[in-house]
Amino acid sequence: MTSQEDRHSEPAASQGFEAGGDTRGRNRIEAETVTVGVIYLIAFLLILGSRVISPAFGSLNQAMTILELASFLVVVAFGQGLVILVRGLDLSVASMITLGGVLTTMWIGADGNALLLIPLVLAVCFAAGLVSGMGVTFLGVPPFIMTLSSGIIIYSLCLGYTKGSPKGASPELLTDFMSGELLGIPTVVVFLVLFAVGATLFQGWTVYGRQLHAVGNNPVAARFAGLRVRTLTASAYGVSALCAGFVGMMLVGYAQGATLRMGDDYLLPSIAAVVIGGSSILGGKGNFAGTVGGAILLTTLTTIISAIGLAQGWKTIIEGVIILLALLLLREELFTAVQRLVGRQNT
Amino acid sequence: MSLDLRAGEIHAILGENGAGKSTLVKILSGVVAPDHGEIRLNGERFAPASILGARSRGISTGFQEISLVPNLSVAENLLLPRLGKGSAGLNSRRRTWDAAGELLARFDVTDIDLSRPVRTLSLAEKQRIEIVRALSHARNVLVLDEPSASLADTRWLFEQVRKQARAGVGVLYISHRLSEVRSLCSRGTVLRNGRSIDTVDLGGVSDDEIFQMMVGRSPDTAFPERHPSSISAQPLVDLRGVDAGQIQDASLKIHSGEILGVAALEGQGQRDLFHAIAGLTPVERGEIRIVGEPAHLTSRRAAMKTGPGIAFVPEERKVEGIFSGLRTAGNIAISTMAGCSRFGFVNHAIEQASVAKSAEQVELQPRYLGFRISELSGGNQQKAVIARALQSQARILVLFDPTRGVDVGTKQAVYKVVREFADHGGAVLIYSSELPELVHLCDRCSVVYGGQITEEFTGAEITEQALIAGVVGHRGDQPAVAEAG
Amino acid sequence: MAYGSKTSALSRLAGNGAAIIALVYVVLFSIYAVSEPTALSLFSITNLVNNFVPLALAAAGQTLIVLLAGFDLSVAGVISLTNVVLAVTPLEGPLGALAGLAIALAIGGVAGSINGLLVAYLRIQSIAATLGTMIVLKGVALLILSAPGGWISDWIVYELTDVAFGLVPISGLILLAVAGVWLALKRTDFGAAIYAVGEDETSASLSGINTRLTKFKSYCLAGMFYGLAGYMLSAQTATGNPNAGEPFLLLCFASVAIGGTSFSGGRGGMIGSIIGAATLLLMQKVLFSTGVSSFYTGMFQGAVMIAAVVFAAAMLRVSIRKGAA
Amino acid sequence: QDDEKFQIYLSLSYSGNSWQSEAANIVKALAKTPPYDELVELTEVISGTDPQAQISDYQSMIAAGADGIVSFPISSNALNRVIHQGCEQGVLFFMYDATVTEDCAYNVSYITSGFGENSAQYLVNELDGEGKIFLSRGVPGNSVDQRHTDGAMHIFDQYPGIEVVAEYYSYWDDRTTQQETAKALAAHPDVDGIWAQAGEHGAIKALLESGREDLVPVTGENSNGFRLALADPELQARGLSGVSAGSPPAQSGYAFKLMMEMLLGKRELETHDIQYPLPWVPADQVKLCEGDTFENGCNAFPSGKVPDSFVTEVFNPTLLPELSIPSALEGEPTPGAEIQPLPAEVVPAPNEPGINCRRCDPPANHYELTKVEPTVEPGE
Ligand SMILES: Nc1ncnc2c1ncn2[C@@H]1O[C@H](COP(=O)(O)OP(=O)(O)OP(=O)(O)O)[C@@H](O)[C@H]1O
Ligand SMILES: Nc1ncnc2c1ncn2[C@@H]1O[C@H](COP(=O)(O)OP(=O)(O)OP(=O)(O)O)[C@@H](O)[C@H]1O
Ligand SMILES: [Mg+2]
Ligand SMILES: [Mg+2]
Repeated sequence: MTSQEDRHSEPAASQGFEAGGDTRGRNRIEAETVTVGVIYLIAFLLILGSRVISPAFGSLNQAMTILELASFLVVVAFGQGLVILVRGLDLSVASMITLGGVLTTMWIGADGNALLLIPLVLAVCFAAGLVSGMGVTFLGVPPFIMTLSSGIIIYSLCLGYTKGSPKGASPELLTDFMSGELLGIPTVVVFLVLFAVGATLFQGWTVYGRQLHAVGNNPVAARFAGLRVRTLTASAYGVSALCAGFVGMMLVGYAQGATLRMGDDYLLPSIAAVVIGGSSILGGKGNFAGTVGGAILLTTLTTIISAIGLAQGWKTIIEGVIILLALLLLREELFTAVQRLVGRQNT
Repeated sequence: MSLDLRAGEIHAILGENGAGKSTLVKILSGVVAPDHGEIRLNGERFAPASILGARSRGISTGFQEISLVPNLSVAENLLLPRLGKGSAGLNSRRRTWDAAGELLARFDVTDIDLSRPVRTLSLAEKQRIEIVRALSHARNVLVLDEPSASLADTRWLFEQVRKQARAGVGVLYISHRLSEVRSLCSRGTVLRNGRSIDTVDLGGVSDDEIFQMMVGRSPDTAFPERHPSSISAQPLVDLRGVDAGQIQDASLKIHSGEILGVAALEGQGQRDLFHAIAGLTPVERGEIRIVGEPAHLTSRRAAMKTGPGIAFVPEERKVEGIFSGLRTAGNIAISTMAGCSRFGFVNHAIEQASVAKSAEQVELQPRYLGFRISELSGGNQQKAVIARALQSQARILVLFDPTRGVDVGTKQAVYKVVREFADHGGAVLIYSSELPELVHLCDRCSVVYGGQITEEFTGAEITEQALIAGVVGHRGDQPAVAEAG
Repeated sequence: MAYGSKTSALSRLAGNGAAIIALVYVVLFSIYAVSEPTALSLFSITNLVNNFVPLALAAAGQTLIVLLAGFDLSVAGVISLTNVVLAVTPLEGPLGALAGLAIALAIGGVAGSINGLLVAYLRIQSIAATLGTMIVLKGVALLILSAPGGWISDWIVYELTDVAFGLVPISGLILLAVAGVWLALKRTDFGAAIYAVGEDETSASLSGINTRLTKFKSYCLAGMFYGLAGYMLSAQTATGNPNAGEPFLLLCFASVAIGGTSFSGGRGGMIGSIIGAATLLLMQKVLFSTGVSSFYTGMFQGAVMIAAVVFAAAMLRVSIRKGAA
Repeated sequence: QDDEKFQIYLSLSYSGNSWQSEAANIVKALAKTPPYDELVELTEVISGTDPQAQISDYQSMIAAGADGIVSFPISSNALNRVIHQGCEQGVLFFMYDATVTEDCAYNVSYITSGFGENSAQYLVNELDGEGKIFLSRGVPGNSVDQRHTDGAMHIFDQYPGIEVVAEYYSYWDDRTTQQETAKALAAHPDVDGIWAQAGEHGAIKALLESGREDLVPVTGENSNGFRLALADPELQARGLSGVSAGSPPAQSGYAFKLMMEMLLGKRELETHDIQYPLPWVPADQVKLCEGDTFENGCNAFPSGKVPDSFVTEVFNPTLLPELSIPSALEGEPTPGAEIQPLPAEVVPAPNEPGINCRRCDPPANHYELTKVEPTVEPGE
């Protein structure tokens, strides 16, 4: 033991190497935090900059509108992010949103027992997602095909069940949730903040979240380390469907009804939010705080762009270009380069 | 850091894990650009910007973390990035095979099928292909980073390296096996914390002195003592006529308090034997009893959960061992997370405390715990994988070549932990490609040859000569069998 | 050497994801032919081929990117843009058609090189970078044509959808040519590099492959495939539509996936994707001819897609076992 | 299969919203109404949103020996070739609502009836020619959206006092309209009026959601929710007014009946483009129906009877007296109803480039107002 002590208490020798800027452990954390910070910063600057377009922009009111609209995307993107974390991709979120919405209006409606039935609807969504997940893990169907197919199947079932137009209205509980206020702040915004914090902790700090990271990072090693690879992987799809189903409910509360295409607008953006937020599309790396930033950034962008008085073609081009610029700013290489530059100047 | 290498010289680079050996290799091969300083090759300035740049100047490298592409065939991997061209200017399979076959023949590799995707090779086979590729491009300098780490039989390697040296190529040879270095190299440069401490004539210094230079302290070379008396009569693990993968009719017992070694050349089925006990290869026939009860080791998890618990250190660190995106602490704790949490949330205080303990056992410096594991040197990654196995409260420890790439000093620490583990009533099964390790560490040692357990030695019977004879299929009680593997 | 025979069987099958999806195609086609007597007429077959060629070309291009473990969403934008550009610049005659082809390839090539720059050199994740370019391309298409309109030159429309020698659909010949290009490409160093980089970028780079250039070239080439897809689509629809490329987005990934190319990179090939595309559109026919109730069409589509993949995986397992025995 | 019967295919794009399913249900109900129940074998095919899929389905229908195809076309031009092939084999093509530019197909549509210009003029009148407005459009790159918007802009451009402060695409969907309008309201809380295409009810919901007290005039299409809102005295008091016009699902029934009359040899059509009259219900003319049919001029249903998203214009007492609410909601025939002959006269639709003809010029009186007179003098 004494010899080990010697090794560790030998500052003179090891400092030589460390002093050369070997502060990797700490710097990494910063790089990740900085990425997240920069996303929020870009969103914030966009809002401020948009004053040029309209004096009503940049107001608290506008920020609330953006957060309200972003709340849908944030929730779907959480599930999508978990699936991406385990090397998958969930193309069924659109249909799962529809499933949640359709079941909410058809089963609960304006005067059903919402408190009892909402968990039931969510359980159905979770089960549907779990089935996709098991198709991926036990049948070995590639996630892309599995979720695309299960999405088509769920949509088709909704179509058959509703005969094309979903009947029924929004439960009052959901309407209140989506349009109510809490201490002068829209309830959804309060929910959004709580959800963002809770889900970030869930993904990054729980045993489950850690295990998902590991499975996504190296499934073989995860199996060798004794993790329940397949159960964990399948569960991520279940959670994703659950989130999507809940977004279906939120949309019912927001728009006072369900339509079969209500989820379509969220598929690509949910993936985009996750990736812009710094997660790797190849799995194993992801931080939900970044995803929330990505979702808010995307929503801010579309909100501002829709207010520009230009031909749709130009608006679309501007949207794409700003996304690309944001991605360029968010590259990790850029931080490393900046860091190195700063480091050099200091020494 | 400075170093001079002469033509025709085999020059050793020595240093503890994380000293910067691999980094030096990467600089030489154009993968990493140096911050300061310059390299001169035959007197000319040499600043390679890529592997190809280095190759064009006759410098070629065999990397520590095998750099073959798993989905391509052996032949293609040998020739990348330019495959054999046919008449139409397109790649021709036959030309590729011919050219690659020539290479294999030139470097005396006869037992690896050119058409096999590298994915299906064993680690040792991959290592040999990696070496052949390096050999094939070496005109001026050959750099080999721990080429022998997973080779049970190093004769082939030594012969090839010497041949290169005789042809005037300067060889930089990195290994943690001092005996190897001594028999191969004339001079050696010792690195510590990224600096070259000294270049010495290996003939003129003792192991202790080298060690002193490497880590700045005296070595602790004694193997831990055996305690044959503490071995219980009841086996903890009892294999009865097990068929699994390449393994046929394997029977063996591991008692608590005992370290059972397995000696074998590459690819004799020892991997399946270990995997069967770890729950990774299904048992097709026969049974495995744990503490006398038949056990169904249908998955890794089942094996971990079974009565006394089975911990496992896998062979291929990069593929089966590490989670490159996770921090080192997370890597060590991943199998035992439930014990580090409160209400499903990871409790950092508990995690840090428990991880720190096993990290210390394998001499992994605490400062590395916060790093992403991909930023650690190969040896330090290996230490983390061993630490993970130690973390679990298992009483059965299955180690497949655990000290691969681990520096001399740390090896002793690992031996000590393993022995302590046995002394506390655990059972250890260990395979090693380094026979001396088995000789000094094990209470008993089995030999696996051709998918079967052919021999078993106990206590003083375990000698290098006996094991070498055994692993090549030459049984003590039988006339010699000519071929080896 | 038992292990050796196992692996050679494996490697033979690895290139044969295409063979398995082809088998699925044959099964589906038999069902179709039995339930629809006119299925084997030249008219039906020409229609069938003309229908799937644009998707097959798009999927072929996408395969290059998926082999690199990437996603290229710009496919939708390139097809739309090519389509509207061709629709507003009608160039008559065979020479005009050739010029149109050059325009299509140029649009794809430029878009692809931008993607390549962003992904290979600026190191942005492919799915995000190409999402950006897709949106930009869509915008440009909308600027050129704000609503469906314009027309494609008659020569393209009639000749390219016709039948050559009274026997073979011309679009099918074009597809064959593309398949030929692929087979040749696979046998170049660039082709081998695509597989290597997709499997393991670090190892590929340590093996001396210029990984960035490989990626860059792949994106350019993929873009040109999309341009060609847009060109053939224009021949089909005869007019321009700024949203023409949208339906291709998910479908072309689906084609690649059921064609046996792995989304984690390094495994698969274009031929599988082409047959995959053909299978997807054949499914439409089978569903029609077997009279599946319209509301539940999707259920069958989904189920068939899953079944095809599970079947392919099972076949692979069986043949590996056989090879090992 | 029964050779005696006409093989008719109903080809939809997707059946995912009220409008689409009502239109399909109407055709299904009519095909089950005597005497057509004995004459028609109707097969419904849903092609989704991909034109290639609809092309493939048309080809299959032609190959399967269709006599007629009544269809909502996914694309105004991509289907032309297959339609042409079908016509040559004697198949009748009747498109409803959306149109195709292939000459041999019949288009039955309200698109040429001036929704854009009339509703725009109505809004201008409500605003006295002054104010900031939103345009809530349909699908970008769609020719119908373009036609409506062109018509509207033709009017708005004549009034310098009218300023379009936000223009956004709502994909003819309630929820999208609501979200997009909410975004626009965040930028321009001082808006004075909204001109909307389908999905208009979402615009009203967004206005209500924004928490503002004073509402503004909104013009839009035919959802029941919108009509109920227009007629709501409380909302009217807060400043809501407007007109409900736009696309009626009943077009499908008219197209189907026209096609059947042709197949039965009872009718020759001179023109291939038939105009369906534009519904026109200003706020003060909304009238609730008591029963299941439109009786004595009623044009909306009490809430609870049908969903808010239900598109009211499913009946037409002159053209489609056979229909009732169950026909539109479930595709069931009205008990006791029989198919009534259509009036002999059809209204030919004017040329509309890109909508119902390929290389043609619009008529001289393009964008002429038909439903409303300007009450404010246009500026210069
Ligand atoms: N990714 C994989 N690829 C191949 N085989 C796997 C994979 N994951 C698990 N297996 C096999 O499936 C069986 C069960 O494995 P394991 O218990 O590790 O995962 P699991 O099915 O998720 O566990 P559980 O069902 O307890 O949650 C084992 O035989 C294991 O070898
Ligand atoms: N990718 C990387 N990023 C940052 N630092 C790294 C990276 N790889 C290695 N290092 C650090 O550089 C130092 C030297 O590592 P190197 O791999 O050269 O050690 P080594 O001497 O080869 O050790 P070993 O014997 O364990 O292979 C170590 O402190 C290591 O943590
Ligand atoms: Mg090293
Ligand atoms: Mg016409």
